[in-house]
Amino acid sequence: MDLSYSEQYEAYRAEVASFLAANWPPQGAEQEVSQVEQASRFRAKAIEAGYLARAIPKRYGGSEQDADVLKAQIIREEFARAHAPGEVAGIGPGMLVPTLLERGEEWQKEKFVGPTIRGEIVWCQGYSEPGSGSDLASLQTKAELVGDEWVINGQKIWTSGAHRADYMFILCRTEPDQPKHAGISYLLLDMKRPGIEVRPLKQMNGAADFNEVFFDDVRTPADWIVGRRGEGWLVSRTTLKHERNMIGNASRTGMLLGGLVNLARRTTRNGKRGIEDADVRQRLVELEGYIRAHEYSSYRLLTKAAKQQDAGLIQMMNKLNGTNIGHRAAQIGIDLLGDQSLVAPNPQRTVGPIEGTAWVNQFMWSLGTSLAGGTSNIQRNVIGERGLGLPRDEAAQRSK
Amino acid sequence: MDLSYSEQYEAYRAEVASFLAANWPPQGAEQEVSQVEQASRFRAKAIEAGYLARAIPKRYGGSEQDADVLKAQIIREEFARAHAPGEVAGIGPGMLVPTLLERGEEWQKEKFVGPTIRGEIVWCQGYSEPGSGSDLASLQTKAELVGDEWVINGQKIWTSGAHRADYMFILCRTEPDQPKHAGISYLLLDMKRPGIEVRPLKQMNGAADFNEVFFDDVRTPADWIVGRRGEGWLVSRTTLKHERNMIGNASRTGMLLGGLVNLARRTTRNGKRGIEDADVRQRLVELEGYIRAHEYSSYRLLTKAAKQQDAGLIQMMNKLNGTNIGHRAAQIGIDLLGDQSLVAPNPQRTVGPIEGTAWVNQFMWSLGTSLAGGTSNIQRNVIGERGLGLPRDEAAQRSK
Amino acid sequence: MNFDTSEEQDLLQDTLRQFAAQECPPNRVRALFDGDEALDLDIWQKLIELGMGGIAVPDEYGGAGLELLDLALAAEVLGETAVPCPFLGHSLAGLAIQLCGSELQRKTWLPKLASGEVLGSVAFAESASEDGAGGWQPEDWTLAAGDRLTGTKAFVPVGTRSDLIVVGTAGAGLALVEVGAPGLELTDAGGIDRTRHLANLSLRNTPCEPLAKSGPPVGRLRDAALVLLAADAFGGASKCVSMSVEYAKTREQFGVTIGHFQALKHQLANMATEVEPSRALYWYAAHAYDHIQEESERAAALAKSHITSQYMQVARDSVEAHGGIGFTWECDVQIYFKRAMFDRAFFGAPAVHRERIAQMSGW
Amino acid sequence: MNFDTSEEQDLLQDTLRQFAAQECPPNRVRALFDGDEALDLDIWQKLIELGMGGIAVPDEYGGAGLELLDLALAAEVLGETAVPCPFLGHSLAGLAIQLCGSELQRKTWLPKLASGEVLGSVAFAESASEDGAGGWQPEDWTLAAGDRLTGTKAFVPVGTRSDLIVVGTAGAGLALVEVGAPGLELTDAGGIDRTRHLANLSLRNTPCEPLAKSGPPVGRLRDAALVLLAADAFGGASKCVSMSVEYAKTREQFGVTIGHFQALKHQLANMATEVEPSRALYWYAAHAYDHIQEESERAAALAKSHITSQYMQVARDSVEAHGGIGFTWECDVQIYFKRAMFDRAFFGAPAVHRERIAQMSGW
Repeated sequence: MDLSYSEQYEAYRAEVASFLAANWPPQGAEQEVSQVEQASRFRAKAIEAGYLARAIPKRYGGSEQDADVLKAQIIREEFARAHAPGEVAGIGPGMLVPTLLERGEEWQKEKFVGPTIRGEIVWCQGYSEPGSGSDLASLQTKAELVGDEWVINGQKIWTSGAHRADYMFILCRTEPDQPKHAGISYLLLDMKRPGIEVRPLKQMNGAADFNEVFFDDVRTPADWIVGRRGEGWLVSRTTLKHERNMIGNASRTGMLLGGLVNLARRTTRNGKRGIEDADVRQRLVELEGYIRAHEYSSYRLLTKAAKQQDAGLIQMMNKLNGTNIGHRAAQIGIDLLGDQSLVAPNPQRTVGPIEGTAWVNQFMWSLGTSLAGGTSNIQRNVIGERGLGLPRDEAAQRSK
Repeated sequence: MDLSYSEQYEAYRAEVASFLAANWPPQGAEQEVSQVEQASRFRAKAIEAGYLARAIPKRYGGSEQDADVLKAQIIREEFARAHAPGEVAGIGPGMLVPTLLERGEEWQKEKFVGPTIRGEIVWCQGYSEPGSGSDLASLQTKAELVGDEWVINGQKIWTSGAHRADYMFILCRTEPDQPKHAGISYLLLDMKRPGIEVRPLKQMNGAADFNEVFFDDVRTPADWIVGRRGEGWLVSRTTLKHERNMIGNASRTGMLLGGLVNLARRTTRNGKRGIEDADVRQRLVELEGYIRAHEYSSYRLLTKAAKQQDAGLIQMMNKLNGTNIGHRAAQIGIDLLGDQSLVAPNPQRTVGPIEGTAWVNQFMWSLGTSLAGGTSNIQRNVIGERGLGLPRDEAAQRSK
Repeated sequence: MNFDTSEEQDLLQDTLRQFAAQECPPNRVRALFDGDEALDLDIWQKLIELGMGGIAVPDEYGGAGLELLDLALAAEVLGETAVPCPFLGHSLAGLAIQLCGSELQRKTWLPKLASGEVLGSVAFAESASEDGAGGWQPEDWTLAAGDRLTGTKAFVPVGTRSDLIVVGTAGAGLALVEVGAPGLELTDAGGIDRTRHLANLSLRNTPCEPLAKSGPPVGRLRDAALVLLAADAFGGASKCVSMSVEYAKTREQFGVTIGHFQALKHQLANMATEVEPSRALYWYAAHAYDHIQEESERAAALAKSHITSQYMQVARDSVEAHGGIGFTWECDVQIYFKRAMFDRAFFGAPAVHRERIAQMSGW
Repeated sequence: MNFDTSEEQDLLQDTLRQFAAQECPPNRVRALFDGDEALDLDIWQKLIELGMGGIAVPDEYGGAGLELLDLALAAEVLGETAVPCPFLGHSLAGLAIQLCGSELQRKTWLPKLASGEVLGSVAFAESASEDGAGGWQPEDWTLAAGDRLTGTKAFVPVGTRSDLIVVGTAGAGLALVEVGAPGLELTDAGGIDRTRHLANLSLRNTPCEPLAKSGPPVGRLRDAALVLLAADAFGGASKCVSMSVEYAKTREQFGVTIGHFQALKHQLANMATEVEPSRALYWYAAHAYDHIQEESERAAALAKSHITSQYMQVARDSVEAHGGIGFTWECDVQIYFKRAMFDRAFFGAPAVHRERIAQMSGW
């Protein structure tokens, strides 16, 4: 067991650091261009140097490096330390690109991968529907092939960023006569096409991070399909795997503790500072136990990934664990806040440590994470069935 | 809303109190006989006066009074205050007698009810089997009618008091060709019959309150059956209803709090007495909220019973609530105990407030109550389905 | 011995439920929640007509002369239906004058409050404190008493639309101020629960009328407030359970209603088991206030801390039981979630009252 | 960066698991649990042959020269298999001499401990304290140091069969006493966990040999103890989960294995989710002890308080998951339940270490 990096990796770290020292932040004339442009130029250099888009072939705009999670981790650490722009965030690079690389046609990769990883085009995801949440495969949005175009009708929901997206990858029912999992296709769609209506979906905290999207005879070319007709369900599984990984991130849970300690230092409870109260102290340390266990487990995951071994149970639990920590932290937060919880929060999520009434927001957001990307009950099914080998759920099984 | 009793009832209370003043504790020559005999003579007088065995017709040895839960409550309160012997405890008077009165033959009532309510004969219950716990109706112990006797073969488990009992009421499969619920009969059995073997079942706390009972060609007369052949399941439902009521008793949960407070006064935590620790204080008051809600709900139940109205949800929750309180109290107890939990407890349950290492025992017993008389998961099914009207469980439904 | 509501009390609750169903059904609640008005006069006027202005005001002052229990039973239904209205502050203003006012003060104000001619509210907390204790307790008030008041108070329910405000003053006293008096300013602070807007109150040398009695009767007022909040929380928590159960009976996934799934069924059973016994807890607290005074302070604090904690948890569970839709503004659960946050923090968070109980117990 | 066990470490764990399966399977554990012997010499001798007497003893003293992590990995498997043996006390005695002994003391005792010629144990707590704090911490010891010791100690693991006992003395010191020395008396106190009998130690003017170093190295010894208890608890908690899962796969009710029932499935998933991440927590604590000393004290206390709490809860959940049978003496769950009670209370209950962590954090 060794939490440090080998000499070879430390040399690589030094290499990354000197690249960053030379290229970020921008110097001289580079400072004159817009921030977006600065980031874009920097990313181009970083790709050329092999630090970004490492899994992407050069012919699609990537740097085509050998898979090495430790190098990837070093890059993330050093880029974060230098506050340099890293991989473009979002479900385009995170979910669509891996799917296209695995299942897409050559022309699709050429057209979409490069602009997506450079952040020039932005994607949204058309999966959930009002009647199809946990039971995603029951989705009803139809696409019919009319001439050389798919004609899409129906409705999607929980579409994050639909109002800003250039394109959508969408699951549609194209084979209505097939069993439900076999009747779905994975299509690509230009969001500027006529017939698309995006309505923001206001959340309980007042923000609107999600949308409903309505489709009224929306057309997309016949060959904007990934995989074959009726293979959409399988194609989408590639993608979902990536989403689960994205959500179960340990770094945010770590920040929760620091925020709570600050809150407990500032607030009072029964005449003492909250942090001096035995109940608060016990609960904070109890929370820390969960947070550290989660954090150190991410080292295990990283190591398993580096060895290309399956991490098993701990991987499947990642999301539920993060959700549970969020709930626990929110409870402590609201208990510390007292009167401030009578005040409506600023609905925007903060990036750094959570402070003041932002805890009221966090108290609600902690519920959002248990719902996005598979509810906690769905996670428990997965852990129980795939992880512990318990018998499959009969209702869910019957419907497959 | 009125927690006091009307004048009429207060007059009744005075009547009970003066009866007690005259008859308990025994005076003069009465003091010479054994304690058992003292209690027996006192109970005879109390029955004659209409204070005990009130629901039992006079011809079977009862006092045949009109149902009046408030009078019953007053009698319980006054008898407890005077430390006088009340109704004979146990499943004989509590479960078998009501069942016989509702479903038994005349000769059965005449033979069994009187001696049972006077404590002259003691009963045990033959329901659960190793393979049939939650799914009781799948029981396999057979009884075959051979000539004028039932011949019983099989095994029962969780038979409380089997080693002390004179008789057993037992569910046996008598109609193997019928669907499972329709193949069961409710038989009575003399425990002195040959072929019965009683083996104590040691519990995790070292005590043995339960037994396994093995039957090897055990015979009981053909007419020692309550209800008809194949009706045993229905007959047993009458009885189970009474068992659930017995277990969900609020008085024991109230004693838990007092015991914990005493424990917290005597133990220390992080340099202070436990009771001064903010964490302990918060948890004790939180527990008190649950205990008082449970206790006051028993007033609701009493009132509903007095009005002969269905108490609905709160009745169904009674047991789960008591179980949850026991768990919560046990957690606080073990947290207060510290080192003492390294010491093996005295396995006997105490009657009064729990003290010292008896908490170690209580920590285990609190699990026993969640298992006896229907596990918590079974209770949740009942609350969800019968209480909240959610759809029935498919597996359990299919098997009926 | 009769621990149950009377026929009259059942009728009171049924009447209020019918009123809510007809005059303020969920779509109306949502519209008011989304609007900017602190008060819907039409709804309040109708509630006044139903007698909600003076349930506990003695008959001689134009009220129904009922008990705190009856007021709490009304609070339960308002909690259950989430009808936006100034019931809480108005009721507390009436109780304040009844408990602490001179005969003249009672005669002057109680009939007007009962008839709805005057809308009352209360102003106790002096600023947004972070611990949930600050200023809810009579002993914490610092605003100097006298014929004129200068200072600020926070969290005045429906303050911007009130006519008469009972202000807590130093030494566990109370004083009346009339809206429109010189130096008095009320600003809508919004607040998390948009069915019960909160206002900030600023007083600059504002003339006031101190109530005759201070000290213990003011403690009674606090206890009454705690009982009403507990009752509201019980109503809201019950509603969260029933909304979640109804959703489970209608929402389908995998070809069946989701109530078929045992995991959810048990979560709902746990929610119900958490909430239902608390009905007796708030009943008892109200009954103790009315008839068992030696237990009243403790029972009120216990009911408030216990039930508002449960309400908050059950509201969270309801969001989860509703899946994604439970997290939206459109779903009624969010309204109850925020009412739970109000009931929990208003007049002191659970930890504060639990510590008070520990002290009352001599621990 | 490699946060995983090595092949050698996997082999160590596999070897121990095989040993347990062959030499001390569950029926043997049950027999020993029910018996009166504090030590089964046969099992211990075989464990010694596997090198369990000196995993962390440096090579030059006849041990394997491995780290606390390796010792903890062994503790995990012993916790998982519940093999009754004196591993804990013996390992701590070795660590004590290694950390605090002079070169002569090390040379004298470590080879004998590694070879099993001498069975070691430790005696720290001075009496059954009710709070779970008393006497586990070096700063709490009051037994006067010197060449002779007089006083009592409680909770000495497998004390009645030990040859050499490391006694905690006032001023965070340690002293060796040899069994058979004048005035020394050991009595079996039984204890809740019959796989690890506890003894009371009484000393009357008993000659002893103080170890050379006191203070901080003794704190290290405490940290090592906390890590070993955490590792044992992780092994036991994992076993509780797997026993419950196995039971759910075989026990039938209503015509199907009970693992089909979603409520139970989710309870089992929750238990697993509670336990599995803690593997990394105890690994980290052991690794910090070996390599990141500035984090060692905190990480040890966190792992011990967190994992032993979880173990206790998961053991309770396992009883419930097994239904009635889980409550019997015959069911293996009870053995783990009591090992959980031991791990939880021995060397201080979770609340004690949580408060220590709060203090270390400067809160």
